[in-house]
Amino acid sequence: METIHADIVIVGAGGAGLRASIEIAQSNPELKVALISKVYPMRSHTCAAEGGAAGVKGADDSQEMHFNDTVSGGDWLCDQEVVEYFVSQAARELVQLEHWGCPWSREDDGSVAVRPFGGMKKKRTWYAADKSGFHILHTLFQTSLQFPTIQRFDEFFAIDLLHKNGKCRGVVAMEMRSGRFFSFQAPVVIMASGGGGQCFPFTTNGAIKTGDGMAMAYRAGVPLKDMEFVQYHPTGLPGTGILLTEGCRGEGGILVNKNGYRYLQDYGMGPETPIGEPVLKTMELGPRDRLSQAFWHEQKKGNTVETPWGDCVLLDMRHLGEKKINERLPLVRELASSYVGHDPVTDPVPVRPVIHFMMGGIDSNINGETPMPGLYAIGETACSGLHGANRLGSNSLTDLLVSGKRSAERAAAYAKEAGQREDDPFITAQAEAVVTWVRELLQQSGGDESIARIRREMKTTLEEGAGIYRDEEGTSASCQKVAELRERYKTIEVHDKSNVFNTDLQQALELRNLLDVAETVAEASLERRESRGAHQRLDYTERDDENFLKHSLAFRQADGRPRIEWLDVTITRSQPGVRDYSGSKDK
Amino acid sequence: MSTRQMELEVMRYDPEQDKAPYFQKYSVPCEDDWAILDAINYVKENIDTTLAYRWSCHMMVCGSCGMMVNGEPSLTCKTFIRDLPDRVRIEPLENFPIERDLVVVLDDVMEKLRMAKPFIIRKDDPPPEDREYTQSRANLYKFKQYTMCINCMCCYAACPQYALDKSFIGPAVLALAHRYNIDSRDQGKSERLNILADHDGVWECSFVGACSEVCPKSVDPAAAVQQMKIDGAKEWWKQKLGGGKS
Amino acid sequence: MAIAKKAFVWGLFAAGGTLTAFVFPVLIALFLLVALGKVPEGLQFENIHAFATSWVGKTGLFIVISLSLWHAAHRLRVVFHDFGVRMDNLVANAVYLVALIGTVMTAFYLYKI
Amino acid sequence: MSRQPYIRPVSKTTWYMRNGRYRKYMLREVTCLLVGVYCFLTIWVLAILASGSQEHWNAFLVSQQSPSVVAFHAIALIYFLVYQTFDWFKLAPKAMPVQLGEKKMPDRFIVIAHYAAWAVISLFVFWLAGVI
Ligand SMILES: Cc1cc2nc3c(=O)[nH]c(=O)nc-3n(C[C@H](O)[C@H](O)[C@H](O)COP(=O)(O)OP(=O)(O)OC[C@H]3O[C@@H](n4cnc5c(N)ncnc54)[C@H](O)[C@@H]3O)c2cc1C
Ligand code: SF4
Ligand code: F3S
Ligand code: FES
Repeated sequence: METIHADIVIVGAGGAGLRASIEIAQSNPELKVALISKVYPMRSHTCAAEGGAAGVKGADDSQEMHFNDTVSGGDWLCDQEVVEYFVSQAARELVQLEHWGCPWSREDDGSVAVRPFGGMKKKRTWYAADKSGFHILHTLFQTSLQFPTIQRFDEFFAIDLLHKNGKCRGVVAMEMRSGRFFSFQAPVVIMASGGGGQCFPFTTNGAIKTGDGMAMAYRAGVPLKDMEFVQYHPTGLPGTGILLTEGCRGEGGILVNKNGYRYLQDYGMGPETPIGEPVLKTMELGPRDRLSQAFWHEQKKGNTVETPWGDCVLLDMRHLGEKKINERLPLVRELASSYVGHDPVTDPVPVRPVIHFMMGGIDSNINGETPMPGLYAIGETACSGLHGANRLGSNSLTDLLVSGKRSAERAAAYAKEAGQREDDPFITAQAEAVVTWVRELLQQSGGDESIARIRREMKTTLEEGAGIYRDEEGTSASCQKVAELRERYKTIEVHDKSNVFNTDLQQALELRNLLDVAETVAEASLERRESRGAHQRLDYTERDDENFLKHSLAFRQADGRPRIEWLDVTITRSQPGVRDYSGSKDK
Repeated sequence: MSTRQMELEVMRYDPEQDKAPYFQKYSVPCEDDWAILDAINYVKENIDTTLAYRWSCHMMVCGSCGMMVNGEPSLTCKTFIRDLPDRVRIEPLENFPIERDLVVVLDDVMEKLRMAKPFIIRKDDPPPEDREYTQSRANLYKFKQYTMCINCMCCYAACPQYALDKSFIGPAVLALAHRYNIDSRDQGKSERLNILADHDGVWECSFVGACSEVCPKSVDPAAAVQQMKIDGAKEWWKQKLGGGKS
Repeated sequence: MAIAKKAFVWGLFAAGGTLTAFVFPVLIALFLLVALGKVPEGLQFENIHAFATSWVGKTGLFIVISLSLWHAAHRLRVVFHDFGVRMDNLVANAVYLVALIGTVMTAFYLYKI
Repeated sequence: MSRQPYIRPVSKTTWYMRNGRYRKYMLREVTCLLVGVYCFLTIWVLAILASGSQEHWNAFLVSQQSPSVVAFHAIALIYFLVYQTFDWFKLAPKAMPVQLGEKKMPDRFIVIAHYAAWAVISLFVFWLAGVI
């Protein structure tokens, strides 16, 4: 095993990890950054984001309003000081991205254009057609190429954190192309490894989103926060789970059931708005949790359309016309035409809710600090309390930038104080132990468990027990099932014994992480006995501020199921209220 | 939905076992609406877990899944089995060393990417404070097409000049450099041309045009490279006549 | 690093290529007519001689021939490369020399007409 | 350690046999030989004119009249049109796109403009030569 010393190790080169690395390289060129990513940076899943990034832009908008939308959208589970800081930095970060060359779409006067988005009262979503995340990621990656102090380790798979006396000290990783192991030793690790949607069967998340960072932190003793809050996006393509951005509805697309009826008006999001004139924060521009839940009810009522891929509703964009669709939603057109054979210009497109985003993640704060000194967490892998119980579309991309920059500043200061360290035999031994475990996993044979089967069963049980609607019985069954799968995992066999680009081994390691994440999702869902935001219980249908205006924290236990603790939500100016998407009071 | 039995001939190579690549056959029951990537995933999940290849997004945007499909560089999540015959040959992208199975070594292009300085370069004034640059849609649409590159490297697999001479910078990287050259916010054009209109730069391209034909994102790198040659020729005169700084 | 000399050569190549695309078909057609024995009026000795004597004619002919030669020379250099001949310097010198000779011959004859 | 990337050989002399796209490219490239031939033919014409002798000129014209020469020119003409002229026009919009405000001028217009200019030039030369 080789050892690499750095001042700061960043795990993950998606939007969050790249933003952080640029910040460090720019402000602290004397610090050596090791940027580890299991895929080339531009393959990170930030590239899949379509709709855009939120930041106050118009003169009629204000940070106050952005704050209110975010907090009520999050069903008051947001930590409000985090939201305050976030809205104050959002626009600045998006401008910074513009200065770095991001090809944002433009207004007639040459300023950056903004579009409406679900749950947002004003137009404040900056976009680059329907490839916003793609352009953000590529802009950041290309910008990062000018900084020699960022040393990249592409296609290195991080396996476990290294820590001593409760402090983070680095990470063990495997170089995919050679199968060699490296211990990266540094006083600071910034975890920016993205979400874990792959623990569900039907998701917009790419194959790489396996919750690795969350699981690594969890195994190192750091709690995972609010894991029960998993966002369904209301408009995924059936079959593949490919996302059709909320921008479709922002531009005026409507959702109808099999009778051609705009059913959202029956679920507290009416009255119906005229076709082609979307009104902010109502009907199709309601928040994602509400829209996905409405689908569930329509399905129960038998109002959904049957397709070869299961029940769907229809997203109708025909009235937007070909010109507008080509200009603002070209990717959507391409995806819908190629994957389900429906061209939005001429046909309504079948869609259904799809797992999209994890509000929960590594317990972190406004600075990206976790309970473990030296470990920072940012982006989707973290839970800073920004998104609460339901993330508003387009807040996440901005969060990558805001939290990336802020944590980089803090982490740099921490790293400078900690200084460079010598080889530490304790840390090296810890790393060796991880490597030994992986080698044994690779060698072990004769087991009859297959990685694919366990993965499949995990996905199924999680959807059953922690889907759009949950109840005590289903969810506890899931908890048991995941625990059982964790046992069975111990006897899996990795058939590929090669050292070179062993994706079989990688999948085995990812499955271990997924199981950890799945377990916290199921357990936290079980323990939260109320309905709030994306977490809806059939047996506890109301929000319960008295008992559950709290974050859940899942701690790993040496053996057995995780322990759930509760942490108060920080409230500064907005007391819990009613989430109103009827559009009535805004007029 | 009906299924169709397809025969996949997949190139395999494990450097620890094999001296040279060989083909392995898999018979896969494919759903009508599958992309060829789904068929490969089926193999990995159900038939042979040792098959190595890259993929992630399954939505034509991460650029990981480029491979040769029946001899043509293709994005496998965008190549549908409905458009393919019953036998399909899958190989790693041409013109790159094979690391393992369908995984190729991309170091060369990644290094070239850095060389091309694909970021905004400012010479004079700093950017406006707290405000974006003003940029007309006309200017945006001029370079927009060249920002669409997902680095899938299909164009490199198609370009014979890159095949013949690895020092050629190649289509996607040149297109990206051109994208910055014609962005109204950028001032680094002559700096970039000094590197990219040098010997191994644009001039190695003989306008075969294969790069643009295979590009899954309609980036048209061939066009970018030709435009850059014109820019390079102009810049040469400018520098010779003492007009431009080098 | 600096912009390679190829920028200059390529400029001539591109200009020549455009010219050939536009005028060579008609040029070949004229040769074809002659070969068919249908010599047009303008190719009778007095007419063509007069044309080649005029300044306009001289300049036109010179530009077309010299640029086309450069175009051909440069492309031939690439063709050699594409057929696997890898002595680029030698090839380049040879083909450009031929183009230069042709250009000088053109100038010489035009001057003499 | 155990890496050993495999490099597939590429023939430096026959690579273009791999697909039709490359072969077409090679057919285009060799049009340069035709250009060379016609340049030197024209220089020969100039040499004859430079001699100032009408007999030489007429002898030259007669010498050109043979079926094999006809065949050569005819084939050359078609080959040149297909692989140089048409190809060049097709590719022109790539090298010189025209931006009209927010829109790129459709390639087809640029191509059509090329054909139009080509027609004018050809007619002009024919008129000069007294063909029409
Ligand atoms: C289809 C889709 C559309 C979306 N649209 C929007 C939108 O319009 N607006 C919005 O605000 N948000 C949107 N989101 C959400 C948003 O895009 C993501 O939350 C965000 O991009 C996550 O960025 P990240 O940097 O945290 O992680 P990622 O971009 O996922 O990057 C993770 C990085 O970590 C690395 N990594 C992971 N595990 C390991 C490991 N074990 N070892 C080494 N490296 C590792 C990966 O290689 C990668 O580089 C969308 C999400 C999806 C899926
Ligand atoms: S230019 Fe096209 S083919 Fe080449 S890497 Fe980019 S997207 Fe792929
Ligand atoms: S294929 Fe290659 S030669 Fe040029 S036009 Fe494209 S880069
Ligand atoms: S899997 Fe991402 S482009 Fe094909």
